[in-house]
Amino acid sequence: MSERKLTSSVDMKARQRAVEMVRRRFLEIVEKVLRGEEPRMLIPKRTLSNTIYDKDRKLLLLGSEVFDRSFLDVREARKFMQTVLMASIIYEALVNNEYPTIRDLYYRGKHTIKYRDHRGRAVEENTWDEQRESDAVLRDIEVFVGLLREEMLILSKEKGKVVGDMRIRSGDDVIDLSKMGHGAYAIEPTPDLIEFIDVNAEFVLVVEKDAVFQQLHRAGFWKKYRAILITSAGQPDRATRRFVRRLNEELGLPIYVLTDADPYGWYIYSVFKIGSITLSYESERLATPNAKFLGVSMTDIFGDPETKKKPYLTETERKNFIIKAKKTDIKRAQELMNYEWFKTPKWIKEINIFLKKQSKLEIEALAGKGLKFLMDVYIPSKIQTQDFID
Amino acid sequence: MSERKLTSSVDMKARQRAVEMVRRRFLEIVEKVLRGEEPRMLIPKRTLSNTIYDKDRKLLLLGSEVFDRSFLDVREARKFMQTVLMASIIYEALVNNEYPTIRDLYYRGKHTIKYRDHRGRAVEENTWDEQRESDAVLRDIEVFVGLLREEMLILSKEKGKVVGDMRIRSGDDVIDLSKMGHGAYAIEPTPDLIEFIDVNAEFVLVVEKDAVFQQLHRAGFWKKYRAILITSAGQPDRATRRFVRRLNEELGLPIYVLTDADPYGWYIYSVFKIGSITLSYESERLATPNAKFLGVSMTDIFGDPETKKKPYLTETERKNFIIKAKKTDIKRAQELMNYEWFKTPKWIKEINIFLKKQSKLEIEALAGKGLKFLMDVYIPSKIQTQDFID
Amino acid sequence: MAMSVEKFKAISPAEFFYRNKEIAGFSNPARALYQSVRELVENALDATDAHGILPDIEIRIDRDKVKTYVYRISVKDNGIGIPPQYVPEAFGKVLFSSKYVLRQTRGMFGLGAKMVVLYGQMTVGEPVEVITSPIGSRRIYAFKIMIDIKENKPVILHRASWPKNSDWHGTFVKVAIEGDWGRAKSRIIEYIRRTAIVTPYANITFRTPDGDVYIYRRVTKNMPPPPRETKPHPHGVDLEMLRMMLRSTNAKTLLDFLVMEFQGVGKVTAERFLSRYGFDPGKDPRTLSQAEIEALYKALREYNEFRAPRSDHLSPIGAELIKIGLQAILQPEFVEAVTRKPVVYEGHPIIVEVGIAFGGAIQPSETPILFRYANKIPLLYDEKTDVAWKVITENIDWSYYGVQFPAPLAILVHICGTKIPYKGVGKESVADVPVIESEIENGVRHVARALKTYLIKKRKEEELQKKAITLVKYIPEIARSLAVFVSKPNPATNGVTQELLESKLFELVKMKIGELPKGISSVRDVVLSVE
Amino acid sequence: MAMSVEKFKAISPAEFFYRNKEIAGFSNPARALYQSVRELVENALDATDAHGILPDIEIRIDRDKVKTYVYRISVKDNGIGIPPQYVPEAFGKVLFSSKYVLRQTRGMFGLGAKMVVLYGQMTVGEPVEVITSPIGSRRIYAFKIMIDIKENKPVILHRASWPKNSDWHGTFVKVAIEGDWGRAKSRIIEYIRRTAIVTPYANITFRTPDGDVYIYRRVTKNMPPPPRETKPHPHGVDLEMLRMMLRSTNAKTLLDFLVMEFQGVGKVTAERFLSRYGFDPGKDPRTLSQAEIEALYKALREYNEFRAPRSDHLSPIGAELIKIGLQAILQPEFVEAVTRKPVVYEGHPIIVEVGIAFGGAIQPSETPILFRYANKIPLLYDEKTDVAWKVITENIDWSYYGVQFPAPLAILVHICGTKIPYKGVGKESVADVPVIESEIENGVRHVARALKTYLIKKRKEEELQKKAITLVKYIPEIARSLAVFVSKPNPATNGVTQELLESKLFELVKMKIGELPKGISSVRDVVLSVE
Repeated sequence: MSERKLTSSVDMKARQRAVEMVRRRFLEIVEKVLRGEEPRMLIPKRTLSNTIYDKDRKLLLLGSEVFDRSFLDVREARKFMQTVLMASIIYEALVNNEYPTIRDLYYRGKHTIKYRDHRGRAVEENTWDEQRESDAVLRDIEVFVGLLREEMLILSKEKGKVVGDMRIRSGDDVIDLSKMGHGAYAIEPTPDLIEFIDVNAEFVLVVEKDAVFQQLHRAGFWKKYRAILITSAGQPDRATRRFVRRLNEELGLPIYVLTDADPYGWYIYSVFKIGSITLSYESERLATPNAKFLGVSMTDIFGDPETKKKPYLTETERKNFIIKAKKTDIKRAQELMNYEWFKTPKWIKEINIFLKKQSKLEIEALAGKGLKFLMDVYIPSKIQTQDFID
Repeated sequence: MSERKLTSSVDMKARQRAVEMVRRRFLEIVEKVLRGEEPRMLIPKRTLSNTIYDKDRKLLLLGSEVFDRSFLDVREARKFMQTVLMASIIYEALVNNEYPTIRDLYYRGKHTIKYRDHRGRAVEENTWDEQRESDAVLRDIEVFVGLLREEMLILSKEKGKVVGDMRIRSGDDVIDLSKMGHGAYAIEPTPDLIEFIDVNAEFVLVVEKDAVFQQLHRAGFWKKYRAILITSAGQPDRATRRFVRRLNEELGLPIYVLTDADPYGWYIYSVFKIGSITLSYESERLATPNAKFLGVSMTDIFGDPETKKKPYLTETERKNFIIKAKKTDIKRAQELMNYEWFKTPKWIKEINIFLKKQSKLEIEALAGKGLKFLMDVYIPSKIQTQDFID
Repeated sequence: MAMSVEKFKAISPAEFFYRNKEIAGFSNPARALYQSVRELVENALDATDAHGILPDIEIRIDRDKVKTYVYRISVKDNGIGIPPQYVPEAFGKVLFSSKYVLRQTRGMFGLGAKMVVLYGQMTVGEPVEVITSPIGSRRIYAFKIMIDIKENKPVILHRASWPKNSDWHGTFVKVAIEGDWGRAKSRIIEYIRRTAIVTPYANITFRTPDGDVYIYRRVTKNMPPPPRETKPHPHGVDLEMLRMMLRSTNAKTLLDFLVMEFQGVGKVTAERFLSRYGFDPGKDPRTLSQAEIEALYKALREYNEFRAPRSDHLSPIGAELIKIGLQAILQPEFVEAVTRKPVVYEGHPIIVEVGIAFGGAIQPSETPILFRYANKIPLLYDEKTDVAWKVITENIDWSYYGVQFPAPLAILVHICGTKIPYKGVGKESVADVPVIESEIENGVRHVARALKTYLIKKRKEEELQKKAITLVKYIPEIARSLAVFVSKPNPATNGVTQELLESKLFELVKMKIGELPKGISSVRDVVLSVE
Repeated sequence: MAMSVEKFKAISPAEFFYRNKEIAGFSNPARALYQSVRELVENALDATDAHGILPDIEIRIDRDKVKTYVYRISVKDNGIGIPPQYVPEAFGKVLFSSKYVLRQTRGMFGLGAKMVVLYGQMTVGEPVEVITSPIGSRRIYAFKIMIDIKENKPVILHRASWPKNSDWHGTFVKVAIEGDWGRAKSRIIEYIRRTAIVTPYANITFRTPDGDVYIYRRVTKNMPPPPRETKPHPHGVDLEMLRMMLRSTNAKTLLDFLVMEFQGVGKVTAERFLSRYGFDPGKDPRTLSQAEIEALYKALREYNEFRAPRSDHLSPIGAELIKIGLQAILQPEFVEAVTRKPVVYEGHPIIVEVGIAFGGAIQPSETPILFRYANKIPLLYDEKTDVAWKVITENIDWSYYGVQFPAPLAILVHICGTKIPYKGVGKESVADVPVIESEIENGVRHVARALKTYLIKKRKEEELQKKAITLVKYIPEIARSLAVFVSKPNPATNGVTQELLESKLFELVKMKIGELPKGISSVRDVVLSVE
């Protein structure tokens, strides 16, 4: 079997584009050195102060600030070295038809420099010691070159799964997501390369927990309610986020997110909707500003005297199901309150109820009340009455 | 859409069988109570001393010891209550067409008993406080009734993925695992309900790490080498183990496991091959005694002067890739040495090299040397030269 | 080269202590106030119970209205009083005392009252006021005294006497010093409380400068026997002491010397001892050479056939009184005490007493509350370095005695003897000498065993009740669960309800336990609800 | 009722201390050995440097070959000697001393030598041996003395004298006591080392019972000026002291009394003071009533127009000598010291001195090594409770002075004055009085600033070199990485190799830094390999 057939034609095209862009950017630096000019890179700043929340688009975006990474700046020299080192590894992988992971990249670039220090002692320094360091320069390269890692065919582990009445093309195959039996389709790490063929669904339900996904799938939720069912299996990875974004943007499907009723669940929703502050440059591609928080909300648990909403749980159920919030939960909730996109009346109410009751609840508690309750009462009525947070 | 169509016919059949078996077992207890006899259950012991390593079948099996859980024994009364409580919840879920998770079961059975203590004070006691407790009685019920949790349609989260040239039936669908594009098939939580239709492969490669699975899949490994490619994404869950076992047992495919070169990786292999000591009653169904440890082995890293094996890594690569073992690694390695199935000459050599060098290595380090090296040199030559541990 | 001639001179003991007040415990106003109260209270007790008198003691501290740093302390007792001819020197001459004999007394330095007077004179300048009437005397004598520090002698500013028309005898002392009630308060109050614990036969009233009055009433008329003076034991003398005894004895021969001046040495023993070591029994003790004295000293130390030191001159508090004191002040649910047999430390007899109190009004704490006493004086400072602390926190595994901390547990340890091995100059903690450590440990184990017996009995009664409840409380949940399996029609279990199962299970429990504890006649007597 | 009559009697000061040896620091054989060495060495130093004589001091401790608990301590000095008529009482009468004057001396109790003799007599029984020759005398006098404890007077067992044919003057003392060298050893050696630090003008030799000899040679002939006697300051007397001064003065009027008996009070000041408070200047000081004495005392304390207490009679060590001492004993790479201006504490002048030593032979430790002295005496015990410890560990942020711990840093703090505010009876740690704390802190900051300046200069030189290396070391990796992008044929970068890129990058670094430090002329001078 020839090499050509082993990898998909989709990958070939993507690879060629990335090679060109990386090469162009770094040859500029080589030329500077040859001309005797100070070699430097102007890289958009990935700091909090250069992260802007675009209220209209509801996205975290990188601002216009850049920083100057120059080889001749003592404080930047090591980072400069790491950046060109990382670029050279990525470039070589692209040229050699490889699919590195970020862990691979770390290993490939981990060299030991032996040198004499100012006291004449021979000392050793690694180009990087921890993956934290190589990851940071990878992010610098993403913004410097203008390509996300997936576009440079850097792969990562991927937890997201999907089922539903829709057909897609991935690689050179067509896959029917309604024919997965009791199993599911595991999303690829490069979802931009997926092509949507046709879809027969009215909305997307994203559940935080894999086990709840399994239950709903098995009970036929997506068939009954014409849904695309997705799980992020915890904190969503990049591919799941991008896949959800494309379902919303390109197919116009509304997205409902169902998580535990706790600050960690809210944060998962926030990552789907807005992205993470430290990686705001990705948000433009990965975030889904229209994603809605379906639940479980604090008012689902405790009701809301203001809107006369009744709680979904009885007093006794509440008592048995509720978990006392930990200190880290409280702390995280207080942090969330500082985020711009949590400063809406509904979120402020959510967080305040949480801080007052110091209680949290898992989705499983609702399934504990009965899978039918979750599937045929809770979710449909939440959607129908628009009892979600936008 | 009718209820009937929402769930698969495969599930319907499984459900009916479980209902009967659970009911029969617990009605016996009811009848005892009605006759005024001491209500008790004779449950096979799940202790280390009642776990037997069957050298011929290479399986951990439960021995013949049983213990007597009687309501009238003060030390067992709470456990007795928990056991019948758990049985009643499972039974109700089966009857009501539900798919509970073990977390659901925990919530469903978490009640508060208010009573007066010997000092006349009103105190509260929960039927169970932590999932650890409800999980333990679930295991008791599995051995008492003689059904694994999956057979009682208790679902769990599921991380295992598979691709390769084979077709299966799951639920009411037929799925072609060679047509997954860049993505993969996520295995269902109840793999015993899967039907193998046809397969075109020579062996199964199980990789510990999802990211390595992605790379090998993308580079066309399974096509080139006629393999079924599976990842457990870390510590394997029950469904992945059962799926692998069935591939070996029913299709006769050899199983090669590829993990990090460290005691944690060995333990993952051990779980595939033997099962876990605490859950030996599952081993008979879940373990794959024929699974082979392909690597990464310590002799791959350091070579073996005895057999004149050359290491796969150069001195410099070793220096840059190797990670210093932590105390917990050392401790785990010393524990593994006590397991019967690690007492073979090859394993003793492995563990001794590790204890001597106190070094470990990730699979990614081999991909760091080049994906082609991993895919076209390392794995094929290991299999070809039978350089694995059985 | 600068050179000066040294001027040599002697100073009086009074001047020495005036210049070095901190070595007697008068290092600052707070400590001085505490120390002054102690000295006067201990004198008052030594004047009463040491002579078989049930003590009535009134203590009072007043703050001067103008000079708020000035406090007037007065202590009145019903003791034996002081013969008028001794009063001036007893309060006005440092190193003059009735306590320079080998006897168990509360104070040992005999500096006490004089230091209070000296410190008052230094800081306030008023004379001490003493009113006394010796027992049997028909008159009352009053003095105002200061100390001539340069000469170490009393200056009598005022002297009076008048006939007595009551039957009071005893002493009243009043002295003004610079103090600091705010910082000394808690220690002084605690000192008096702890004193009251070991003198339950005393009436003690204490009026503070804040106007609060603490009253500890007599709860028994039993008193420990008074301590008596004793002769030294041969193992308890040092070289210099032996030299002084040889010089000042009235004995004419070495044999007489041994028999007359030591305890535990009869004529036969003395003869055998002298012949064993080759001394001439008839030799005049005053004529021994330096080498002979040294040899005699060594021999006396070495010879182990003398009778053990006597202890009948010591005055332990007694187990009964300790129990009464602990009961009265701490109001526990359980109390026990023991007086150990005498033991010997460096030739001196020592008796250890231990009391224990548990529960009741005692607040639970993480370690036992420890009350330490040496010769009936409460020790308040340096608790953590005391051998008793070591014993109760390190040597004893309290869980063995059924005590789980936090627990409401108090331990009292009293050491009495003519020589106490204190750790430092402050005399606030006792060193961990093996013989004493083992005495305390055995004492604590003795009373702890009694506590254990008490606790075991108490707990057994709870066991049966607990057992019944443990089974009954699960019945509703079990019945509900089992009823699930019979909810569908089935000939074998027709008509079986949750209620039926409950009553069947309750019958089973009754059969198992036998008699059910009172108050449990149905499941609902135990289980309030299940939700 | 059992009743006994109290026997009253007086005891001599010698007997008091004999009975209470621990209050003078003789609580056990180890402590007694340490205390004895201290007392004798401090007497030797007071007999020399306090009189302008460069000290030569020989200390020796021998263990008795038979009675191994017996140690003989001898100390020989070249001091002013003791007039023969005073020798017996100076060693045989407790509370007899030349130190009972208001002057900065090493000892303050004046108990020293007598306690050593008393303790030796008590434990071994040999007389003290004293050989002395006063300065200017033509004879040498020898004595063997014991103490009559009951009478507190010397017993002379042997007396001799002979003409002197050398020019030696000074004193030799030898005494036998029960000791414990094993447990006292490290303290005694450290005590002598610390004494040597502040007396670099002395020759000190010390021979231990193990036969080791420690020799500290004189490294300078400069000495601090001797301390002188002084009159009290009006703010520094207490009520009792004032009373005694009034009684023993030779002045006939209150005015003369103030001028004659106090420092800082001239005639004009005295007149102004007396008229302000309405005292009769002509009044006979002996006739003041108790109330008048109290009023005078209050007025003297209150009036703040007296001159500040004089300090010229104090004897600080001096910054120079401290530096010399630290340099000689610690051999650091940097040393500095300061003598602060005098300050006043309760009417007494106090001078604080601080020294610092850094690097060299000093071993790095987690906190500064602290050498504490009070009136030239090393303080060894209770370091953690001393105000100087608080200052150097809490008040000072050493990182501000460029010191990162562990660091080889030693601090010396010397407090001298006629009154030192010690914390406890042991006189081993100084209380945190604000004025003293602030003096120490300012002193430490002064010397720490000097250290900082030194460290900054040293570090600057390293900076430039580090900077160049930081850039150059990355050149090979950068060149290799950049070369990857030109590996395929491309007209713009034809012929570009890794070597070319390396040399271009090196040129850029040279341009940036300017002059490269010596030893760096190519990339290979820095980078050994990259793997």
